[in-house]
Amino acid sequence: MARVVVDVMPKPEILDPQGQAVANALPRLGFTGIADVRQGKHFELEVDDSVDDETLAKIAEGFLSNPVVEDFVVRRLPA
Amino acid sequence: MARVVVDVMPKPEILDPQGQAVANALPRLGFTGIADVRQGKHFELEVDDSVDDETLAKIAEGFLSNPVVEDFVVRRLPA
Amino acid sequence: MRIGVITFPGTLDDADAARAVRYAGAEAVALWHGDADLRGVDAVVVPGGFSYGDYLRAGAIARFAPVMGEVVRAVRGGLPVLGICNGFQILCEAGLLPGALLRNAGLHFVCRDQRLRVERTSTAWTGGFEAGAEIVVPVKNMDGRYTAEQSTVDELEGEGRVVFRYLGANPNGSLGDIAGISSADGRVVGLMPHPEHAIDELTGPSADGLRLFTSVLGSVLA
Amino acid sequence: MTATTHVDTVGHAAATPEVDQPYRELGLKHDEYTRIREILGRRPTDAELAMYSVMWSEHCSYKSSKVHLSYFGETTTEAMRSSMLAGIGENAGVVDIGDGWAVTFKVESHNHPSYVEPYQGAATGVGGIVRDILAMGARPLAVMDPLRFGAAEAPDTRRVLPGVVAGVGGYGNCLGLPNIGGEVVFDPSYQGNPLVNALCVGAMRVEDLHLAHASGTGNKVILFGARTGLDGIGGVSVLASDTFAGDEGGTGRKKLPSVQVGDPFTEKVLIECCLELFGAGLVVGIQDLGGAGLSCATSELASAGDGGMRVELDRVPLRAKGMTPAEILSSESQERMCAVVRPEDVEAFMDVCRRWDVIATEIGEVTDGDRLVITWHGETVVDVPPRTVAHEGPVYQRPVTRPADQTDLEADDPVVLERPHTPEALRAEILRMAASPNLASRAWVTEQYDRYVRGGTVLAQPADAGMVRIDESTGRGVAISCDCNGRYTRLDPYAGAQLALAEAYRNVAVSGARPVAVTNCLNFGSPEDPGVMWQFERAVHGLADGCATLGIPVTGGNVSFYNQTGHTPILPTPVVGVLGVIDDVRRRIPTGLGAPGDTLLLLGD
Ligand SMILES: Nc1ncnc2c1ncn2[C@@H]1O[C@H](COP(=O)(O)OP(=O)(O)O)[C@@H](O)[C@H]1O
Repeated sequence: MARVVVDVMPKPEILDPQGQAVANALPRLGFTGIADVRQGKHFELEVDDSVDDETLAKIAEGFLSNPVVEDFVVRRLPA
Repeated sequence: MARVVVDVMPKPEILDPQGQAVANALPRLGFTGIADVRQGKHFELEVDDSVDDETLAKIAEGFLSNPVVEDFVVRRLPA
Repeated sequence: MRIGVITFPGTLDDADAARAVRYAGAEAVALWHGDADLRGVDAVVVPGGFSYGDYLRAGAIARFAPVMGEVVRAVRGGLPVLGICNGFQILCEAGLLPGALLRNAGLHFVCRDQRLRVERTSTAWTGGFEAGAEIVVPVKNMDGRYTAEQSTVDELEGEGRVVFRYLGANPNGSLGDIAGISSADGRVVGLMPHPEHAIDELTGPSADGLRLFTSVLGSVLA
Repeated sequence: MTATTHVDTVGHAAATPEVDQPYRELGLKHDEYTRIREILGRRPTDAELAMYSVMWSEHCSYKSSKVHLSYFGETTTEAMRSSMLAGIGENAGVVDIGDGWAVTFKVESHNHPSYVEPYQGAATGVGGIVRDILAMGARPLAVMDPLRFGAAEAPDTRRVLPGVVAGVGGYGNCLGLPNIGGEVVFDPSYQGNPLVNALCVGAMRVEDLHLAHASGTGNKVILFGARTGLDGIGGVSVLASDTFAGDEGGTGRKKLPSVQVGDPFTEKVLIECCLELFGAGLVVGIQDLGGAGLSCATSELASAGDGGMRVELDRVPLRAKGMTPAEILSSESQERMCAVVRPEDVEAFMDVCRRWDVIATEIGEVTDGDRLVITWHGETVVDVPPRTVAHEGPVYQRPVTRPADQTDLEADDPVVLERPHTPEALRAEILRMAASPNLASRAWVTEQYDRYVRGGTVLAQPADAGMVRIDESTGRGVAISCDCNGRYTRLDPYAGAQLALAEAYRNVAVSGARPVAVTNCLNFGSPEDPGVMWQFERAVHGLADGCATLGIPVTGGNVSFYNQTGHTPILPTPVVGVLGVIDDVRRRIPTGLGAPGDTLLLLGD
């Protein structure tokens, strides 16, 4: 079994109202010095050792993210 | 400026309907060997160098996550 | 004339879409997500709801359903397809319409009676409207902000493929106030507002929405 | 497997009477614990203790309110009862509305969970009441949400209110139930204890009424819906840490969160699956799993049936590893139902569940004894008379005393208040009122709720009552309004409850419907406070007497006690819901003024 992480983020040119809402709220809560916030999704998968990187990329690109508006990164975590 | 990542995940004992939906769909799409999926949030922050780890933890705990049902991890990314 | 209405797990407005089809004078045929079979229908409605809870992304899981493979195949042959709300999201995920629908700019679910302008009448679903007609149809969604690359938006606008546009306050931050678009041939239309909830003044704010369903009768019979 | 070796079996309990059990931590009083030992003739096992402690809680047993609620029955005449197909005591009341249609409706509170975790608390509140309605055999048709918050400008209200509204909407919208009304009220007394009440109404053909009982020896007990997990276990984790001290790294299991997370998608699928099962005649009895989870479902089904029940707990599909029998019995994991099914129908039942991708597991059967016996890998961990768990819990006659400040409060008459005398003063007064949170537009809330789904909503906001069509061919429908003014009720609980009833009744009547039945959600402070019990008793009497005068029965309701911040109780808040019938919804009377030139008439004095 391996642990795999996939992070999916809105593309830089896409408006991210969730991240924006966080960024705008922080100064009101007294936290300064945060210039920008973007919010995406974080997936943690338990995968069989038989699942190769190519398959993981397919899952991330074709399913976990929408290539029209999102980018993704796949990472295998050390066991 | 530093880049900071905060990953927020549902606590292990808490139901994660989102991860479940993904896990159930994968075999139908022809992807086998994925034993479990959990879905959380991924935040990317641009922070001033003046912002210390304690402040980041406060932001993550008190604002980006809901400690009743979620855990979080803060990571500073190498510049 | 037989119009199919697809039900996925989590579809909510299938009974309403079927009612609208009947009000328009056609036969509504129930289509099941798990069956790769369109039962010989003349047109298909992909109704609203939260298929698979919209948990991954609106429409992301539903588009892989066996019935959608048949829809994609039939669209190549010119089958008229209408995607409403979650149905619109599914058509975008399936690549039958360009772009994507993201979380509303206000980050809340929004349910309101929405004024729209019918921008294009040369589609299978809007032939019965006067060009430029203003109609009132409910909008209700969490992820209704239409987004696409600028080049795609330019193309849609240039080819006159924006079918419906929000009038008054934009409810979700859609680019160009876009409420609905069509495929190049005008056979596939997707929109966020719910015409099936505007088929009589008893249960909706108007009867304006019924015209989408009567329009398709004309386009298929023609 | 170590899981079985540690389990506290009935045999072990009988052999070890001296074991010190954490009954206080589980909320049981010493004499309640003693009574359990008397009933069983030995100490309870961990699993039995878990069951009794949740089922004998105020929330499940109505131990402080029972003696007062009986007044509803005493004041209900035969005539009032005539259209009632099921009343108090069932999951929800059912009324015959003519043409072969029956309607069921009920309000429930989810106040405390919504303060801890506003989104999930409110969401699972909606989910719970919808399953109650479903368990009667009805298709849920619409929801309403009477809400109370602290002062609008208080910082905590900014946390609680948006979360609650998003939760009510997030669950109800995803479930496909129109929200046809509710209330939003602000008062400082709700500061640390907001009220989140949720109402659901459903309809069925009269012959499809399903009651929660397990009858027919040999019939199978099937658990279906979501898997059972560790969420929402709360207090029972003290059993785990006690019994398992030394396990799991030596510290026992850490205190578990008592928060449940809702999955409206699973519930939507469960609704469609249940309706298909009902339609195919595959269900003998059914019970939803809500508060107290399997403890409640198994003991109530068995208690209301004509036999006993045997359950193999190890067959329950789990979401977490290493759960103990006590934890499985107490888990409040959402979106689960328990059905009693004839053996010859089990395969067909399973087929329907498969079609909807709903997990279904046969976990036991109805027996001809009168015991509820639960085993764990072959060993008996529960062996109890089910009635003692579900229906014969403790009953308290709490002290009732008129609060000391009541006389002063009543003497504080509004005639001493200054009245606006000039047009300018009147204008300022009206503007102040229009801007006050309790009178301002509710659009911020109602815009987050889908009121159109199902295509049967005839009236919703801003109407005084919500109205949905039930029968498309005839236009038959129902109208509902729920109301309460806690400030009036504080001044005079008897009259306050009647005013709530009268307001809801009027709201239904002006929609064009004929009021036929009443439900309620009685939100009060601590029953251990004699002043609160006085408010409660007066309110129940006021409501019951009012119903008798109007000639419509109370068909069900819910009591929520311990609503207070520190020692300060909330305003007594008996939310009253009135259901009306309209023969043809096309004849509804919409809210608002008609056309120019119409005559305005004022009725009453
Ligand atoms: N929490 C809520 N959920 C749904 N509808 C609500 C809620 N609160 C208020 N409403 C609806 O908004 C409208 C106006 O509410 P309100 O101002 O309380 O009316 P009124 O004062 O006439 O009782 C009513 O139709 C009511 O049902």
